[in-house]
Amino acid sequence: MVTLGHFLLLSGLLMAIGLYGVLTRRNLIAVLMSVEILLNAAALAFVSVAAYRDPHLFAGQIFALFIIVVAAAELSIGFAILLNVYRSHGVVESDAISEMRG
Amino acid sequence: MSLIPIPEDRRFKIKLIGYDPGRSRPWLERFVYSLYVVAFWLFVIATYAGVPALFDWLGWDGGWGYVVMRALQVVMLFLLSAVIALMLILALRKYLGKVQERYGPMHYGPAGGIQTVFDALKLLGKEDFVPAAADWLTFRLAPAVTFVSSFAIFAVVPFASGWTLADSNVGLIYLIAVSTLSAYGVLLGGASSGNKWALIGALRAGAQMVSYEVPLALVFLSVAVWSGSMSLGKIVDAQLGVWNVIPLFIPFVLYVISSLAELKHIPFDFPEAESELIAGYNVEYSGMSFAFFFLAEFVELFLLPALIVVFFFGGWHGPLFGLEPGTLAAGALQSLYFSVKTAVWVWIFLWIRATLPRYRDDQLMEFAWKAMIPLALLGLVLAAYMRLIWR
Amino acid sequence: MSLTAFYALAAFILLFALLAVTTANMVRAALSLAVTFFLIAGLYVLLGSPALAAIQFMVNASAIPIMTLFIIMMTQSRNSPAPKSWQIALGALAAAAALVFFRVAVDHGDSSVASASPAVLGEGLLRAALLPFEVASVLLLLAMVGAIVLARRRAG
Amino acid sequence: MSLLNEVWQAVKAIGTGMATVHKRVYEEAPTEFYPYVELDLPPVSVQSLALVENEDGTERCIVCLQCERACPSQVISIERHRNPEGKGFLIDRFDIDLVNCMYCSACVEACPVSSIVTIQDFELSTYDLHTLKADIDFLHEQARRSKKWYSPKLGVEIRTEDGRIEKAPPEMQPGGLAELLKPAAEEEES
Amino acid sequence: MSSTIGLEPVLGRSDEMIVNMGPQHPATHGVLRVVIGLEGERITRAVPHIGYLHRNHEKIEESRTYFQVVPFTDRMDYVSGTQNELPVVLAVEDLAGIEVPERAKMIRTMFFELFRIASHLVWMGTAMLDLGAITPFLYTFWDREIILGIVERTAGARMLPNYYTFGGVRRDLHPHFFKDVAEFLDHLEKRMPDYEHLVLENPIVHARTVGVGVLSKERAVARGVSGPVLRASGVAYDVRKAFPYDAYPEVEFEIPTSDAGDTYARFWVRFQEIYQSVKILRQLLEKTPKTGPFKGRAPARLKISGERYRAVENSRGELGVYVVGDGGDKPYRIKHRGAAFSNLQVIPDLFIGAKFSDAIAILSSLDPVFGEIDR
Amino acid sequence: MDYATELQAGTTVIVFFLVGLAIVYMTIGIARLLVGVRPKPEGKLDAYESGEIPIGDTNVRFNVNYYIFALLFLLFDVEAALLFPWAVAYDKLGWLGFFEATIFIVILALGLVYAWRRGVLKWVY
Amino acid sequence: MGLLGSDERPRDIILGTLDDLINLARSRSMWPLTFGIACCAIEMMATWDPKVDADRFGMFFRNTPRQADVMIVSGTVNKKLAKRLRRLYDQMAEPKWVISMGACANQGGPFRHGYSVVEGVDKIVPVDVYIPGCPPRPEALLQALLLLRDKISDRELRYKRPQEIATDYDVFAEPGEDGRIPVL
Ligand code: SF4
Ligand code: SF4
Ligand code: SF4
Repeated sequence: MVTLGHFLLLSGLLMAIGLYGVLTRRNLIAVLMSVEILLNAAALAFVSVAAYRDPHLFAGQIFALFIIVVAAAELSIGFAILLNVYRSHGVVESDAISEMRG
Repeated sequence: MSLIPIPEDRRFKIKLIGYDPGRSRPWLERFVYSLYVVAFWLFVIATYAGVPALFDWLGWDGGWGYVVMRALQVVMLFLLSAVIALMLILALRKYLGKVQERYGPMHYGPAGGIQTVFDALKLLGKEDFVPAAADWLTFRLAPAVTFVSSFAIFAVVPFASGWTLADSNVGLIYLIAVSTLSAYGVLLGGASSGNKWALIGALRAGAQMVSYEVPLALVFLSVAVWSGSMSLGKIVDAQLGVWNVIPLFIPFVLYVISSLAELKHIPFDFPEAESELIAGYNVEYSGMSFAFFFLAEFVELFLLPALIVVFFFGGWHGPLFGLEPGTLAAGALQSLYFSVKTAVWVWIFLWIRATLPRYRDDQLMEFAWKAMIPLALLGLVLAAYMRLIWR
Repeated sequence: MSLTAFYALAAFILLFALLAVTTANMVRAALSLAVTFFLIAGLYVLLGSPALAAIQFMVNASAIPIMTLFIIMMTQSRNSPAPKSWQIALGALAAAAALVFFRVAVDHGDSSVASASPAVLGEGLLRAALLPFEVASVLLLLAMVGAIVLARRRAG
Repeated sequence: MSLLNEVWQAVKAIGTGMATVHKRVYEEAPTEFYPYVELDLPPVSVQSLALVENEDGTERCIVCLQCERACPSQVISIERHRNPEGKGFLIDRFDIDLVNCMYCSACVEACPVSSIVTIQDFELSTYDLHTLKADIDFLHEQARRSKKWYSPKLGVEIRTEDGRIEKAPPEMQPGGLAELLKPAAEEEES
Repeated sequence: MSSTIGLEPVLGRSDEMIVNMGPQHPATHGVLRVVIGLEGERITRAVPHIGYLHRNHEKIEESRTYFQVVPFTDRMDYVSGTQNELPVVLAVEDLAGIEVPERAKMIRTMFFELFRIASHLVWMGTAMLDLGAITPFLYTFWDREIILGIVERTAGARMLPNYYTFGGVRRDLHPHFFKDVAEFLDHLEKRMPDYEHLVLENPIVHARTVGVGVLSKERAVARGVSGPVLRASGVAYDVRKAFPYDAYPEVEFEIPTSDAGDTYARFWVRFQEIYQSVKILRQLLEKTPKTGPFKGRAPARLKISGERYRAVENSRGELGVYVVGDGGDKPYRIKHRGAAFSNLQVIPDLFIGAKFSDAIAILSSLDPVFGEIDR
Repeated sequence: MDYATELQAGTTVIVFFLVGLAIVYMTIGIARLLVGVRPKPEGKLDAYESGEIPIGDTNVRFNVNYYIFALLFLLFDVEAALLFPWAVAYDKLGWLGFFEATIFIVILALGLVYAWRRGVLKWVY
Repeated sequence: MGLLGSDERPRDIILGTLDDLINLARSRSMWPLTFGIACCAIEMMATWDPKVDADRFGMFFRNTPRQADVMIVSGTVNKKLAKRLRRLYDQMAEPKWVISMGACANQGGPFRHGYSVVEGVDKIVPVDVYIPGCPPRPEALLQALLLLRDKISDRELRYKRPQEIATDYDVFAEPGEDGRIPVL
């Protein structure tokens, strides 16, 4: 039987992968993508906890829903900023940009 | 020089093979054409009634049995979609022939009945290679994504009461997701080909997709509000009395327009715009990879009209003549009603294709954002309002 | 069955998530991300929330990758440069730390799972979370306005 | 309201267009079933060239080289020698390169005895270009197998069932209208 | 690379994509190559390259006798058949002082107008094909087939009949010619409303063409444009009226013009020209004697000296020829003035700034024919 | 509907995707087996560009307009995603649901109006 | 090489039969490349018009060489076009065939005396069927297409191409430094 532990462990692993991505990726788009993974890991944790512990079932799902909304909003703003960065620097790589600032 | 022997009178004669219209036998032609229809119907019955019955009889219905059964059904559906594509390509060519005062395919097989089979076989024997400029993985992935995401619409389409593979409570959302995905395939295919025409086609596919997907979602919302469910089966059930097309007229019109756009069908066939972009996103594809783009297009040409019928024209509803719903006979009859209604809509789509020129894609974009989306929002609020009043 | 499904899904989720954060080719990374999200939708089904699964499929697995793809092409960054070794080390360390932290919280408890139909979700959403619901719309509006303002600003 | 009117006009126009197209379904297609049904081309149609022999099998051509000179594409090449008995010339070689011929019928125009004629046989497609380098046998063969041919001097000629060569009736001739109108005119006079 | 003529400044700009449109492209009506710079879908550069059908017409013709020149001219504007032969024939007739019987002039004019209809029908079909509608193409080609059938019955070939000759035409009309043409005109008049429904009245065609590719009057004159393209920009210049030839002085017709200068106007003008051609043909069917001479006396060997420019208004505009004779039976110099060639000059003007789809519509409204452009 | 049905639906979808992909690649594989590797003369693998040698590659920058439309699309998609649960629960919610959703829609419509007024709904390339 | 033979005979009975079947299908579904060059192109289009209607035999145009089976060289090929034509031919996916339509494509026709015209497209690409005429009437093109059909489906004819491959590349300019033929 699948237990809550399974889900939480998976969520933790995903979170670790996302964190790894955030730290290692040098392309800012990839960083945002990794953030997406992080957010999804969190959503997964919410949903699984709710599914196992919440009698009404929907609370965790609503959280996940809002995570999706926030993720979308975050991504659109993030990409817009990124586009501006790209316009002014011509690249979207973090170290290249900081060097330019340099 | 030549290895081919030159005939005595120096003329090479063509062989008069093929089905001679002068010796045409109408009954044979009708027979060949009805074979397609019968094959279609038999496949539907076998998929939705036959396979489950078989597994019932085998007693293999839990866990893995279920998966195997579904897999078998999916394979059947693939064959069904092959039949549909063969039938529709033929129908398109014959209908275009008719309206253009010519005949279309008519010599290979009675009245051209097996022309498309030859086409398919030919494509099987055609070289299929990846150009040097293309990104190998995405290039190979694109036809599969396009085809599978079109094909996956089958999962939720109810052919008769209870004849669905996944009568999910969230069918509508699934449909939106899948239709986005099919644009995804086109986008990938075009952008990964390393070809400029394909790239423009891909750009257009992307632009087009973002513009019709939103009205599509809003129309689905109207339907969901009106029917109180997102399950396609329930939506059809709810139309027992009156078809949705009457209360949901605005969403209906918008849906027809959006599905034309989703189909990449004239007047919205920008991504492949034959006369502008050579062949658009599939410029670099040949052989079977191209065939799957083609197949996807024609499977969608069946499925999107089918969805129009499901949402607005009462799905499989029709007089049952006292048959008990849920039985095999009733299911067969209902699927017949469903198919006939769908065929009417397919015909309308073909008719549009035969008549209209192509819009310009920025015109579609503006049309979508400035007319269709406000209208769809209005339609949604209206549907919600009417639902409250008439409940 | 359920366990097999979970393990299969989990394995592929981890695989594709790893690909998503390590592949140099950005288009492929975005694709892997889409697959990851699609498979997470599968997990949501296992967890009895089909509506969330479908929404995940619709938004995270289709719409967001499309946008990512657009951005990748818009910024001409088909490839992400390979991470430097200190970055890898840091990333691995952080990931390990996160895991350890998470491991503490893991609980082996077990209880049955039931399905929440979309209707239940909707009712819950509008009765219990009315304010967040409306706030979400305001958030979306703000995101829209903000992004438009940002994107329209001409450089230089 | 004007917007609605515009929409209505557009819908009406599209509807008319669709009706226009669909109406053709009920009309019969003008398709000729080419390989199954033989084409009946007008007798003056220039599809190929032929060298007509007289009914008795003698050569019509007097080897005057007019056609060779007239040909804009320069594809006719003739070699001749003086007739040892009698006057005139005899043909050594009479080749027409049907590959490069532009089917302008200038040669036919130039021929004083209507020996070189245009025929309606267009089925000369080949796997091998050499079949199209027409020598005199081939040109004769072309004439023998055709039922009717045209040359400006003699008009359309037809080969009857029993192998005789006759002038075709006026309704097949270019300018045949004059002859067709003549009896009527005479009747009016009388 | 030499192929980037005119594009050097933009190479290396990352938001511009250089695309070769043609020589093999369904919308270039032959073998035009336009090197296009695309920014998104807006065209920033358009450099037409021609010469993919250069067949050395003029020099080959200079090595042929005057009689032999005529069939070569056929191959220039191959869509409008006999129309190409007329300038040469007129010029040589002028120089050699050959008399042309009235009936021959009328026959020539009838063929001229028949081919104008045929050419405009081909244009209509292909233009609609470029806009994405398949069906009108088939309809117009069938109507054109009827014209070609009529032509073939008299002239012996469908497309390139080599029919006009010095002093008249090569052979007399087929007995059914008048009946055929009258029937065809009736048929066409029945068909024209259909075409209007499918082309001119279609709201999508409106959306695609109105206000697209506007060619101003001044620009049109400056670029030496002629024919329907010029008249759609509001200049009522037509060789048939300005320098009448053959039987045109004897028939009544109007010159349709439009002030809009956009793609739609060019479509519209061509439609009106079909109507005018029908009108001319109807008058000529009445006027032409049923029988009589079809050819004046012309010497078997033409020896000409002097020079002459003659032009006619063919389906695409002013088609002219400049013939110089040195007293021999071959022209010393022949220079063709192609209408489509001049019309092509406006491509950069109209393309730049337009959307890619518009470019297709604009190109089809210019109706180029490459036999005549590249010669 | 109960858990089992939804689980089955989910399984079906996954089976659909997997079997579909398998069929596609199997067919392509068979074709490949039949046709084999054919000679690739020079120029065959080049990108097709109307018979010319391509100038430059396809790695061009998209216009920012694509981003704005993709953004609008994404946000409206999310909006629809939020509204779907509402639509299904609508019968239970009554007038409350109607007004809530109307406010929600109006707020988003404001965004559309804003975009319209800013002129970003004009598709310029 | 795949299981099917391409230029040599298939190896055994089963594969031979399969080969025949696929070739039958190929011969029944020949999609020409949309490549109109000159006057003959108009007649080529007319072959698909209601009167002749080559679509009866399952042929319709594909715009891209990757999806086309037959290249109909419909008109004069001059030296500038020759490279492009060869390139298009190269870019077609196998199996592929060429029909040379009209005098110009066959051997330069009336223009063969000019300096610019390639005397016969078979100097550039291997041609399977030649059509005489200037222009050949649409039925002649249909006849040629059907001759090609017979050639593809007939085992005796199939494995004998009239000319194996073009040998005479004189019409091309010298290749540039990168081994490619320069564009202009
Ligand atoms: S038809 Fe013309 S090209 Fe042919 S042989 Fe006669 S004169 Fe020469
Ligand atoms: S012109 Fe006539 S008679 Fe003279 S050589 Fe030619 S075919 Fe013979
Ligand atoms: S063969 Fe004749 S019709 Fe064909 S392209 Fe050459 S000149 Fe034109």
